[in-house]
Formats: sequence, structure tokens, C-alpha cells
Amino acid sequence: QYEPLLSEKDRTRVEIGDDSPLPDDLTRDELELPALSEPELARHYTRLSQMIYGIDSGPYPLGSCTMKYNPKFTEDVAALPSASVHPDRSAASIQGTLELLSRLQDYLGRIGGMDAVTLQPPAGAAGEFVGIRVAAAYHEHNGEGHRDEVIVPESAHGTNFASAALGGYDVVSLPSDDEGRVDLDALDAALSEHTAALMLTNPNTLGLFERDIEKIADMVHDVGGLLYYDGANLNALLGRARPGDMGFDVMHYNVHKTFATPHGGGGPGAGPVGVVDELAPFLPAPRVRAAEDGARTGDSDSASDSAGAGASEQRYELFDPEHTIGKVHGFQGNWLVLVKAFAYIARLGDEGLADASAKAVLNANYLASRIEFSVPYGPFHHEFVASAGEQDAADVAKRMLDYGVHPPTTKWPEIVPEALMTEPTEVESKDTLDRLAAAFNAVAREDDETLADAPERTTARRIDQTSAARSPRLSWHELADDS
Amino acid sequence: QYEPLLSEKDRTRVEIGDDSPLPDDLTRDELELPALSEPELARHYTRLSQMIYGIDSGPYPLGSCTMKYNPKFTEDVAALPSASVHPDRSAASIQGTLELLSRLQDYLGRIGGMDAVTLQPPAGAAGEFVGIRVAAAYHEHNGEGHRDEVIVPESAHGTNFASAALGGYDVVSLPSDDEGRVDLDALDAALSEHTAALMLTNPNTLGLFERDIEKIADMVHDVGGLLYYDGANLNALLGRARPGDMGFDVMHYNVHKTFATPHGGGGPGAGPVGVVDELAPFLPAPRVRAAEDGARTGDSDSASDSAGAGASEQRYELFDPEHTIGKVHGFQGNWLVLVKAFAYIARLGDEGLADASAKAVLNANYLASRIEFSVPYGPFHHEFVASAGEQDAADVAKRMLDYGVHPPTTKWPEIVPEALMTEPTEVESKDTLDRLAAAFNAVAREDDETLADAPERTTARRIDQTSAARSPRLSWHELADDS
Amino acid sequence: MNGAETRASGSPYAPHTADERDAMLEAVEADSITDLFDIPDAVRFSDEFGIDARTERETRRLVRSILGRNENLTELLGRGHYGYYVPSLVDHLADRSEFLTSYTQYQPEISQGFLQALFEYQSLLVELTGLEIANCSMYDAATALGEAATLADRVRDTSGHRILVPDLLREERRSTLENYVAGTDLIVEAYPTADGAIDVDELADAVDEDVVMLYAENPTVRGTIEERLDAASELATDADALFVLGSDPVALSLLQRPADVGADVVIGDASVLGLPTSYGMGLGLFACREDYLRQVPGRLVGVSEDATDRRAFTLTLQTREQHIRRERATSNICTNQAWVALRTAMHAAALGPNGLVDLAKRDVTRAENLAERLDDLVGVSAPVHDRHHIREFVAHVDQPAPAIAEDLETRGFAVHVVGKHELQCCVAGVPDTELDAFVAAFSEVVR
Amino acid sequence: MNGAETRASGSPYAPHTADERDAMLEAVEADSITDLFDIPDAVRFSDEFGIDARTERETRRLVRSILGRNENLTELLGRGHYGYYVPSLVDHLADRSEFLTSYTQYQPEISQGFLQALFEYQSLLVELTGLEIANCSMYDAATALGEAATLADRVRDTSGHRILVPDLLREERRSTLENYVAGTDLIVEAYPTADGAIDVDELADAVDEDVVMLYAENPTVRGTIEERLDAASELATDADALFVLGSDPVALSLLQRPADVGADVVIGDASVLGLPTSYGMGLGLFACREDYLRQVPGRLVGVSEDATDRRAFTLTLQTREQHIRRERATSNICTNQAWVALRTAMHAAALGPNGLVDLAKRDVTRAENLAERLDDLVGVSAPVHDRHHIREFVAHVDQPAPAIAEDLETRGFAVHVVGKHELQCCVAGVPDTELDAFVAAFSEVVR
Repeated sequence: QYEPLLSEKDRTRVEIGDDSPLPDDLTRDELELPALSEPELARHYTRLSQMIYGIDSGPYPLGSCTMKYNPKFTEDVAALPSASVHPDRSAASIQGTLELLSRLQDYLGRIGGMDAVTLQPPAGAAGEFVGIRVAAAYHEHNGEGHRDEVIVPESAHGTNFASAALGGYDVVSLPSDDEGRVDLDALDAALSEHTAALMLTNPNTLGLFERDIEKIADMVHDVGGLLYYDGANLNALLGRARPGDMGFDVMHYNVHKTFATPHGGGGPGAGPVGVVDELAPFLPAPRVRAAEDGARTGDSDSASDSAGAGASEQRYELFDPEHTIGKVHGFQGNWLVLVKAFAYIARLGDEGLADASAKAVLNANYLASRIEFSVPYGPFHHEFVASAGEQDAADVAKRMLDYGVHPPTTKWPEIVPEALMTEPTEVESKDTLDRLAAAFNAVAREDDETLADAPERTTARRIDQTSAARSPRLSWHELADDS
Repeated sequence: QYEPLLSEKDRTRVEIGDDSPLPDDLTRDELELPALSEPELARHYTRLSQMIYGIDSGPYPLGSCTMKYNPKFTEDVAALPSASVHPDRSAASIQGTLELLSRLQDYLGRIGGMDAVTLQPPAGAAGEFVGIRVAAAYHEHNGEGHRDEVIVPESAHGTNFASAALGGYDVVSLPSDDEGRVDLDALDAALSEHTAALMLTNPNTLGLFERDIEKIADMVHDVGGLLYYDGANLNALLGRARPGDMGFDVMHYNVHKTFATPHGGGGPGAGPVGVVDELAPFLPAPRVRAAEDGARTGDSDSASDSAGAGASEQRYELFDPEHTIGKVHGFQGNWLVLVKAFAYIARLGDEGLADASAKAVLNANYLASRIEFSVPYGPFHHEFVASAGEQDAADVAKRMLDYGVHPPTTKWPEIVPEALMTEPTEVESKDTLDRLAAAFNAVAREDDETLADAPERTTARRIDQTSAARSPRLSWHELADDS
Repeated sequence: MNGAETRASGSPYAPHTADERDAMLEAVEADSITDLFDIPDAVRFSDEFGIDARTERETRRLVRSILGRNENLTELLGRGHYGYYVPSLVDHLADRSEFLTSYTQYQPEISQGFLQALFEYQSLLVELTGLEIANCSMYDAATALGEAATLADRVRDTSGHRILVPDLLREERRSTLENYVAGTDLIVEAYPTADGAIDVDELADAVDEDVVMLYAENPTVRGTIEERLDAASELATDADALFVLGSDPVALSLLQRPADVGADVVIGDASVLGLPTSYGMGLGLFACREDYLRQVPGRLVGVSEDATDRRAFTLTLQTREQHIRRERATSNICTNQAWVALRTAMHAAALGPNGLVDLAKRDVTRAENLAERLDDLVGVSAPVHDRHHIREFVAHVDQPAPAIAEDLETRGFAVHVVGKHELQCCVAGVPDTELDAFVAAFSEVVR
Repeated sequence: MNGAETRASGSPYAPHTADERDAMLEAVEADSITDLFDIPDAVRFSDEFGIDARTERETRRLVRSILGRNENLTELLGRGHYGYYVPSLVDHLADRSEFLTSYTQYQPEISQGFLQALFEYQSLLVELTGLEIANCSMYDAATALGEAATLADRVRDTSGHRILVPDLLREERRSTLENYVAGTDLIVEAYPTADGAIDVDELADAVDEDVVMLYAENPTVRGTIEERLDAASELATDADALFVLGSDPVALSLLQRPADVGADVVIGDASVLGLPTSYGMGLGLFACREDYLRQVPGRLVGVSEDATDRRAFTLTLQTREQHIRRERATSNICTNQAWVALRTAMHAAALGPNGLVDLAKRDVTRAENLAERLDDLVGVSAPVHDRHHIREFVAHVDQPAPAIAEDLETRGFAVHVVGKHELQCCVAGVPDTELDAFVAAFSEVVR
């Protein structure tokens, strides 16, 4: 059933005039918006919600997106009234907020093998940008301001390219070798005294572990470059390997992927950034740390998850790193998301985190073994990229919708023709994976016409993208005559 | 889409044996239930919820049920951790709970014109039963234990009959007059020294105000009987008339109707009972009152809504009424529901409550004016009973489902042939009423075959009631072979 | 203006603009809304209630302020109402407005989800009790006990008058039962217990053919586990009386299956799962043998087929109910506790069979442990009863029990006083760290 | 065993039983899960993180315990982050898991509900700003300002270097802006203000053809309302510079419409509606003129038709975005603040146009009133600026401002110190009763 726009239910024009406390020339004349009652709004948004597929609707195997189940209780902790404080409060009056941030920095440092962490970046791409800015500041500080290139593998996430470009770097694209990994010869050719950094995902977007990672790290470091880890695929490695141990100098974490915070239909996420000691002075300001009068003196040097049952008595403070790049968010990032991530990590602990990766990898392998589409590259970890072969991958995805499941990411990475990039995550049961495989396989056997007509059982049928872009109508003001 | 039973997703048998802390002969041998993960359960219940029409889905004009919008914020106050206390706590340690109960008693007393209120009955029918028991105790106390009849109008709610019977009374059924109201001659004939009480709804189930209510009260009182008010239709009268002022001696309130607490798919509700002073000593135990050391000394004698902004400093206590009938619930009734009702009343205040009834009556009249079915009796208030005429009212209801609206109550009261008992409540907008009327009218013009085949656009098509009752299968254990 | 920060001039939930109101009045040919009220002047109310309107925010602050007067105590109370931790999942799913705001499923075609959930709840109780039938809720344990008594009265072949209940029974349950049978010829009598459990010999003396129902609880209100239920059951059967057993889903996950000890009816409070402590709000569990199918009180969800022969759920056997059978109904119940039953089913599903059994086992061992630790204190002996316990136990204190309880309360702990020198303590839902603190406080109090 | 009271031995959200795990391993022909990991030994991690696992309940208690260290202060802070009351409706509806747990709408056929909500959000901003295009979110005001600068750099015909921002600008916004332009040739310079607002003469001196963007805020960070935006806009236009205005939905409901004063781009924090104070978590508002359609950063929802010619919503103009355009994208943004935008749209809808205008008007009058009441105190004069104010204002205190702020904090109130003798106070979201208490506390402090 069709749900009218709010503006189609009501438009009420309010004149500012009469009782305005401001002179006329400082105010607008009128405001025209829908005026609806609470019951009407409850129905509107309830109805809209019914036209959305969420993680509680079924499997969501979007490759590279790590669409895990979002534990309900994390919403409760983020909704605590004590979580609601103004960012300009005195440090003394928000020791709880600072302690949680400090503990989360500590957790993330341990998980990634990094020496220092900032929680400020509000999303993964923002984290990449922080990494790029930190690298730039580091090079500048060392008199290496001439470095003007960032190397990015062809198969990397689009944000890597864009973040490097936003940081003012020329992007050098790096091809894969025949096995789908970094081509060392090509890397060698690309590296130079112009290299500021190499950005890498590991496992890469094909789900393959970059086996030569130590060598790659050496090569990058040998020319004076930095190695950046894109945390999008970290859910493959928890408790098995750490970027810091592989030679990465800087990394971001996608808490809405690895740490199960809800994606919210596009955000908010959070993209904390971890760095090795050498880069810590360049991190965004301010950072949180245990005050020196206390027992703990840093954010990653305590040996165990202290005071498991409750708050500490440690005092925390904010400080500006010595050579900070400044700020990348008006305040301290997406706080409520960070609270959820903290709760998730504290719930799972070592064993839970390691098990999450174990089951994520098991699920990907099992699902791949059950589908009829070929998977050209392996051995893969938490995700795999199948090929739709003669079929159009985008059409395959549309048709999968008719089977009541969410399709994989399609047509990317381009190294696999008609790519179906699939990441089931650890939360799916064997039964669900079997059902998902059945959907893949049913579609694999269907003809092009059926696929082209798909979907047919969804709220909307196939939507015309071309006309949307050709004559964009981006607000209800442009629909006045339609309604 | 079909959602399997939990038991069809998994059955895990757990043996008690091994590490049991109890001897074998004190334990069961095994327990076999579904073992499913949180993500699987989230999907199960999310899917089930999608197969339910709630008040946030659209209009819900069930006559006599007062299906109002349930304000979201009332859930928040009921979820406060401070609302969660054990019923056996010392009064001194739960002054907040007692104050809220006392204030709610006070509110309800004012709204109904009653001198004393008990909040213990967990639903309307339980309230009726309390009223009947209080009447019995009162008569007994006065040496009138011989009274063994309760008079109930033919058109009354089924619970009236059943509650009187549960109380041990013979039920004397009272016919309506030609205009749909109490037949005074029949009442005169029914009344006698055997009369314990007359149970009455006003407005009655046709939505008609019993204009002769004062006379009726006199007639009942003249033979020594009590007059009971069924609060199911109180939403018609808020701020316009009060049962206490009409001569009623005892009444119940349906907080899940009049005071907008959610019906929860069948409950929990709450059915507080108000009485005049003479009956107060018979109310269930314990009751709440302001302690005598404080400023307030009763639950309905303070003149205004004191201390609007916060808690009082009054001390509250529990006490047993002198001639109490004892208890009708193991503890103090449906506390969480009472919290929501309190919040609703405190939000609306005098004006809001009066406006609710005003708009409820306006909506019923407007909707009736817009539908093509005839409405034989009037003037009605918050609800009306239309007749489906030659059509089968139950079929009309099924067909209305296909138009995406909830149908009215059907085939009752029987005084109207093929009754469509309709109560839109105050929360529906004119637009929604127009849409609802359109559904009524579309169905009115359809043929019997279409109606008999309805519904066709719902989760399930018409369900066979006969086979369900003929060979009842009431648990998944009886479906073992089906699944 | 509908903002939650705005004080309403009418109901904030009635959407009518002035223009709409006027148009509607015109349509019904009335000059004013007051004209629509057909109320004689003599009974018109022209005064005020004196209740202030508040914004949503102010109302929330008001309730928070009032309830803020409740002290934050660790509750070791129990005795029929328990504070197990309810998983967040339950709140989030049960609060979906489709569940929360729908009416009784009189139109099953648009209520399949709720009906299925209630069917699953019934199935849970069938598994737990071993009986064939469970209804989809009564108000609470006390009213379910009352309903069991009227069932006994209806189904017994010959007349009889006596209902036997344990002398330990909570006074509140007994009082409720007495109200339920006040309209019948039944009378309620207590049979004696010994050391916190049925004394079979004494019971045998008490049972005769005038007994229509024998009620026992397992565990008892004192947390003891009955060992002679089969004997009691036999006595009842021999007297053609219904054997009614009181319990709850957590205890039933571990203790003897009621069907195996001959129970005809099981009642209890099922909301030990699904609700936090909520000042006694409950969920009446009611299960019985198939023989009583047509006499069961309350609603039943059954399986049927729809017009396309697909499985579908529906309320069934409604001819037992008040809205059809009126004064001959099997109960007066209408609105029940459906949404609580949903929560209970969700909580049980979240625990699963392993979680349920584990919870019950821990209720045994943790109660034992706490009793031992209290027993180690000077001036305390626990448990008083030489029985197996689950969740709770009675402790003897040499000093006056009320004074000790009061002292404990000032230290943040609530316990029951059940005798001049007897306290009752319950571990259900209390974290280990708080039990440690409780023992520490207790040792200070009795020092 | 999946109960929330049970400590996990693995992930509590991975459903695999041991049997299932084994069957799956067999299917993939692996002996163990470890075998599935293709990680060289040298980089295998064999240590522990040292993070304890906790039950759900323990985790909730932990977070409650930690955050319990935050003091409960009445916040009169503001300066870009506001604590308006968010109606309960917003929480309940936005928390529906379909909204909360879905991904970006790359499959619009199963995401119509979210797309429509975002389209409605965009429409709200179009109405508020008068500009033709609004995207469906940036992270916050500071990053939106950064994105505006890169837009200015892209769309300007001729090269230029200078970005002019007010000297009053929050340091945090300026710093973020400087990071966003660090990869370009742009530099950020401050222009002077006078008495808390643009000094048009000074600004005219500062503007030249090397300026690519002129940024102003209305209201300013000090709560003053700009009176010469049209003049500033004209200066920018004459220099072929983009005129970028910072504001927010509440202020925009009352103040001059950006389109009417010549704004090319409007940025700001839209989460003043929809979020409570959340330690600075925000929602970047970004609206601009239609001319920049192909250069807008961030996601856009547009209208199209489906295969049955029914209206349908979809993300559109995605070729601007990083996942397609890579290093030539208009921004690197991917995950944005969609769910906050949903909340903002819901809050705005709950208020409606009357509620929004009323809220903004009250923000003017309540700020004025508070300033007057403080001005009445000895040793205080307020407001410092001889301007109209909304929400907040700066007060001069004769005593040292930091000491006064500290003293106020011990009395339960948080205010900004903005100078040695200057405090800033904000009324937004603070109930009248608390403002009364604040004035009382203030009078004690300065006594």
C-alpha cells in the first residue's frame, strides 16, 4: 500500500507576523509545513517502516558492509539519561563519559594492535581522512612535505580514493595480481619518494588475506611511506591477527560493521582511528586520557580489563596531542554510537570477539560451498565474491529480493566479472544460510527476462534510475502538481 | 509470508540428569523446547508483529472497545526503573508508588464523582466482580443477605451477566424499550426485595444516554438495591456528566479504554472501582491513603491537583477497609497499566479529558452521517450501531479488512439486526473518517458472494472456525505430524 | 500545534483543526458539540475536576519525581513475585506497537502474528506442565486459583463443599480464592503442613468425599520443594477431587512435571518470566487435562485452516466465554494478560531449554549457598526447614526478625518477616555481588 | 543457551550449535575453523586482548556504573549544541528496527519507507532554507562547512584562495574547516565582527576577488541575530564568491529565509531537532542552490517511477559519490547520519509549523527574559551585545567569569566561560522552573 507524503496529508501555512518578538525585517514571512497529530504521525512512520528491509527481516549478506545483528540492549545503554551530556561540559563533571571513551580507546587499541586511538571520526571515510591527514602532518613534520602520492589498490573501497584525494594527494591505482592480491612488482614500481602512504584492506575486498603483508610493509616503509589499514574487513580477523602486528601504522575501525552498531539506513557510524606511537602526536584534538594523578597513565597500556563490574575511580582528562592536526568534527564524533560499540565489546570479551570472526569465516565458506555461482578467488575469509557469469549481477540482486532475502553487493570489485560480493556475517544460522543459498540457486537458473522484470513481489517494482537522475525532483515542492 | 512456529525452527531436548542439584525423584526427566539465538528470535517476533493490525496501522472503530491511540510517552514512564518494585516492600520504602496510586485514586474519584476508589481489579470484568462482591457484602452487613438477583439489560456487555453469576446472583435480564433504552415498566416489574443491584452502562451499548437515569436510580434505591455503572462507555461523558452525580453507587473504570492504556492484544487492562461513601468500608484490601500526620487525609477530598510539578511530601500508607471483602488479586493489580493511566490523565487535565469526549462524540456522529448503512437508534454519543440490513454483518466486517481498515464490532447488541457497532474515538481525523466511511460504503454496495469470499488481501484468508472448535489443536505438540 | 513541549488546550491526541471541527458539525447539522450530548440538565456536570494539563515533558518529570520517592533497595523478597532479569530483546520486541496496541484477536485474519505467539505460549505451558491444555492467560496466580475452584465445582460429578489449601498459602491467594467461591457453596479450609511441606498423614485425615479440590504448591511459598505430591494426588483422586498444583515456569523447568504427579490443573504466575518486579502485576498460568476442554476458563488459541487451506490460528471454543455464553460462561474474564503472555513466551524463548533448566538449577544452588552463609553467622540458622529449596528459604534469627529486617532496609536490602524470629530470603534475580553485600550487611546487623 | 543472563562462551549472537558447526565444516571440507584462516604464522595473533566477557545484564550495569559518574547538571550551554526536549514519539518510531538496522538504500525496491522519510527530510530543509536542494545528511555542522568550502572551490569559475569566516566562529568549526581545505590551495581567514555581528564596512575591506567563499552564521555562536546578511551576501556575489550561511532548523523557522538574503549554501546542525544533548553528536545540514546540483556532496533522494509507473523514491545522482566516482567524487562521505535525519524529520513533524515557529519565538523571548533577570543582579550586565538574541546571550560579570562558572557548577548549573568576565547562557531546552532556580543560584554566587 502506498503511503502519501506528509505534505500530501497536510500543509499548513503559518504567518510569522503578529506576535513576533523580532522586527519584521529579521524574520521570514511564513512557514508552510504539514501539521499533523501524534496518532497520524505514528501511523505514517509505522507504515514507512513496513516498507523497509532491516536486519531483523532476514539475512543481509552485503559484501564489505558486515551487516550483523544489532543487539537490542545496546540501544538501552545509549538511551541512559546519564549518556546525555553537552560536549562543552567541564571534564570534572563528565568523568563517566570520559571514562567510557578512554576504555573504548583501550579496547580498540588492543583489538587492532595500535598504540593510540582517537574516537572523533564520525564514520569510516572520516577515519580514512584522519589517517591521511595524520600521515600528511607526520611527513610535513619530518620535512617530507613533498610526498604527494597515496597508493590505493584497484579493488579498494571507493572511499579510499576519495579520502586520499580530499587530503590533496594524487591517487596511484594499484592493480591486483592473478590471484587477486597486491601485485608486488606493480607495488614496487609505484613506490617512490613521492609515496605518502599505501592504503590497504586485509583481507582485501575479495576476502583474501594479503599473505605478503610483511613484505609489503617493509617495501612501503623502505621508501619512507606509511601503511594504512582500512578496517572495513576487520570482522575477519578478530583474535586471529592484528593490523598493528602486520606492520600497519594507522588504521580505522568501522564500529557499525565490526562492533555491531546499527547502520541506521545510512548512518550514523563511527570511524575511530588507531596509530602507532610515532603518529600519536598528530591525532585530532582533544583526546582523552587517564590523568597522571591516577593509577593508569595511558589509553592502551593497562594489562587487563580492569574493574570489570563497575566504574573505576580513575580521573580522566582531555588533552591536545603535541602536533595535532586539529579537529575533524565539531565536537567529539558520534558519541551515542561509541557507547553502543563499547557495550558490544564489553559483552563479548575476548572469546566472543574471536568467535564472531570464526563464525563469520565459517559462514562465508559454508555459503559459498552451497551456491551454484562460481567463486573464482580463494581461500577467502569473511566474504567471497562470486560471479554471476552470463547473468547481469544487478539483475540477479533484484530477483533475489523476490525470494525475501537481501542480495549481496554487486558489480564490485570489478576484478570479478558480474561480481556478487557476499558477506553473511556470523549471525546467520545454518538454516538461514541454506535458505539464502536456495535463493541464490533459484535465481541462477532463471532466464534473463525473468531477471530483467524483477523484482515483482516488493513494495515497489524495478525503479527507473535514469529518469530520476535526468530530471531530479528532490523535494515535495517539486511535486506540487502531482499530489 | 508464512512464519514457522518456534518449534518448527528448533526443538532441543535437555536432560536434567547430570549436574542436577536435586535428587532425581524431585525433578522432571527432560525439557524439550526451541533453542534459538537472539537474532533468530528477533526475526521471528518481528515477522509475527507484521501480521498484526494495531492502532498505529489505521482506524480501529470497534464499538464498546474505545480503541484510542496509546501515547508513546506513557510507555517510557512505565519503564522507569523506579517503577519496578516488589509488592511486599515496606510502605516506607515505596512512598513513590503509593503516592502515584493515591493520586490516581483521587483523579478517578473526581472524574467519576465517586467517594472512594480501589485500583486492585486487573480488568473491567474484575472490576464488575468487585462491584458485585461489594454489593453483596454491603447487603449482608445490613442483614439483607436474602437479596439474590442482579438485573442486567439485555443489551449489556456479556461480562455483566458473567460477573453477577460468578458472584452467585441470579441474573434477571431486562428488555429495552422501543427507543433502545431501559424499559421502565419492565424495570419496575423486575425490581423487588430480591434485587441486589442493577448494572447499567450509560450511554448504553447503542450509544444512547439513559435519559431517565435519575428515575431509574430512585426506583432501584427505593427497593433497597444498588446501582452499578459499567465504565466501558465512560469516554462519552468526560467532563459532561459523572456516574456519581446520576445516582450510581458503584462503578468501574476501564483504563485501557477511557485512559488510553494499550490493549496489548487482549490485556493487561485495569478496572479500578469507585464507590460512594457508604460502600467504601467494603472495598478490597489493602487500600492506599495519605497518612493522618500529613496535610491530605483521604483520596478524593483535596480540592485541586496539588503540587503539579513534582512529588508531594505527604506520607502514604496502606490500610484495610473496615468491612473489606478481602482481595481479588494476589497483589495490587496491574500496576504498570495504572502508571500509564495516571500519566495520561495528568497529561490531558480537565480540558484534555473533556475535549476527548467532545471529539469522540463528534467523530461518531460525523462518521454515522457519512455511511450508507442505516443507524436505527439515536441520538447517540461516542458510538453508534448501524445495521447491515440484508447483508451479513460478520461478512461486512471481513470485507472491510480488504480495504485496509479495522471493522466495527458485529452482531451485537442484538437489538439491531446485523449490528455494526462503531466507535471511532476522538483520535481519528476527518480525513481518516472519510476514508473509513468510504470503506463502509464500498462494502455496502458489494454482493453477498464477494462478502462471503472476503477477506482476500489479508495475511490469512477467511479462517474456518468450525473445524478449529471441532477438533481443537491447542499446542504445537498436536501438530507434530504436520510440520 | 502538536508538539510534545506544548501544553494542550484540548486533547493532544485529537487531531481536529477548528476548520475541520466546523465542517464536521455542519455535516451533522449541529451548532456545537454540546448539542450532540443528549444529557438531561439535572445530571450535566458543570464543575471542574481540578486536574491540571501538562506537557508531555512535564508529565514525564512529574511521574519521575513521584516514583523517585521509592527507595532503591536490593530485593530478596520473592514469595510469589520475582525479579529475574528480563532480556532487552523482550522489551524491544514486545513494545512493537502492533503487539502493544492491538485488540483481542476477534478478526484472526489480521491478527495471525499475535495468535501464533499466544499459541506458542500455550505450547510452552503444555511442555512445562505435561497437561494437554493451557489457556492464553488469567490475571495472576491468585485469580487462576479462584478459576480452578470454579472449574472443580463445575466438573465434579457429585456435589461437595470443601476446598483444601495448605496452611502456608499466602493470605492474599487464599482471600482471592474465597472471593471467587463466595458465590458458590464452596468453603476453603487449610490443611496442615509439617516442616514446610505437605504432611501426608494429616492430609489423609482431612480428605473426604466432600472435598472437591485439593491445592498444593511446588515450590511452596517458603521455597521448599514438595516430596510427596504423588501421595497427595492419590488422596485427591480417591476422593474424586481435583488435584490442583501451583507453580511457575522457572520451577517447572526443573521440578517434577505436574502430569507425572497426577495434577489435574496447574495454576501459577507465569510472569516470573517476562516482567521485572512490577509491584505484583502478574500473569495467571492455567493448564489442565484435556477432559476439561469445554469447561476451561479464559481464551484458547487453536489451529485451523483458511479458505486457501493454509494453516491459520484463531481463538477457539469461544462459546465458553462471557461474550457469548453470558451468565453461563466458564468465567467472567474478558480482557486478560495477553501481552504479558507474549513477554513470557519471548523470555522463555530467549532462555531456551538449556537456559531455563540452568536458571532453575542455579536457583537451587544459590539459595542453598546463601542459606549456608547465613547459617554460618552467629545467631542465625538457615534454612529453617530441612528440605530442598529453590530460590528462597526461611532463616531463624535469635533477635527479633522485624528489627533485623528494618536494619537491613536501612542498609539497602529488603527481606520478608515471616515470624517473630523468622526471615525469608530469596536469591532470584539478585546478582552474586549483591548477595555478597547482603551477607556482609546481615553479619553486621546480627553482630 | 542464549539467555541474556548467561555469560557467553563465544559470541552470544552467533547461533551455531556444535553439531551445526561440525556439519558446516564437513561441507567445506575443513577440519577446524582455524584451517579456514589463511594467515601466515608470523602475523598470527596468539595472545589475548584481556577483555572480559559479561552477561547482558552485567554489561548494562557496567555502562550504567561508568556513566553514573557524570554529574547531573542543568545545562545552559548551547553554542551549537542544544538540548531541546525530544518527544517520546521520535524514540519509539525511529527505534523500529526496520529504520534502525537497515543499510543505505542501494536496493530502493525494499527501502521505500526510508527513502520517503529522507525525501521528506530534504523537503523540510528546502522549505526552511528556501534553497532548491538539500542533501540527506552530512556528519555535523563543522564537516558540512568543510564540504561547502570544497564545493566553493569546485564551482568557482576562476581560481581563488581565501575563505572568510567570522572571528567569532567556534574554534572547533574553524579547525575542521581547515582540515577539509588542507588538501587544496585554500586558506581560511577571519573577518572582524562588531558587537557580536558582521561589521559590513570591515567586511567590505576584506573581500576581494581572491575570496571564494564568505561564511556567516545566523544566529551567531553568541546567540545574536545578524541584521546585515543581505549586505554581506552582496559583497560575496560581487566578488563571485559563494555566500554560505550557518544556521539550524529552529532558528530557520523564524529568522530570515536564507534564500531571501542571497545564500548560496546553508549548512548547520539539524540535530537541534531529533537528538537530546548527546556529547556533540550531530547532523550536518547541507542545502544549496540548484546550480550546484552536480557538485553537491552527499546523498540525494529523488523521485522516480517503478515498472508499473507508480511513484517511487530512490537515491539519485550517485555518480557524484565516492563508490562510483572515486577520487573525483564530490566528497569522500559514505556512511552519513541518515537515522539522525529521520529523527529530525520526525521531531519537526511532531512540532509542525506552528510548533516550530512557537519554539523559535520562545527562544527569543525566554533568552531576553533571562538576560533581563541577570541584568538586574548587582555586578552583572546582560546581554553584552546590543542585538536581538535567540536562545543564548553573553553576560558580563564583574567578578572573574571562571570562578563564577565553577561556583554555579557546584550548585548544579553549567554555563560557558567566553571571556575573563564574560559568561554565555542558553535557555534552549531548560524548563522555566530551572531557569528560576538558575537565577536564584546566580544571584547567590555574585552576591
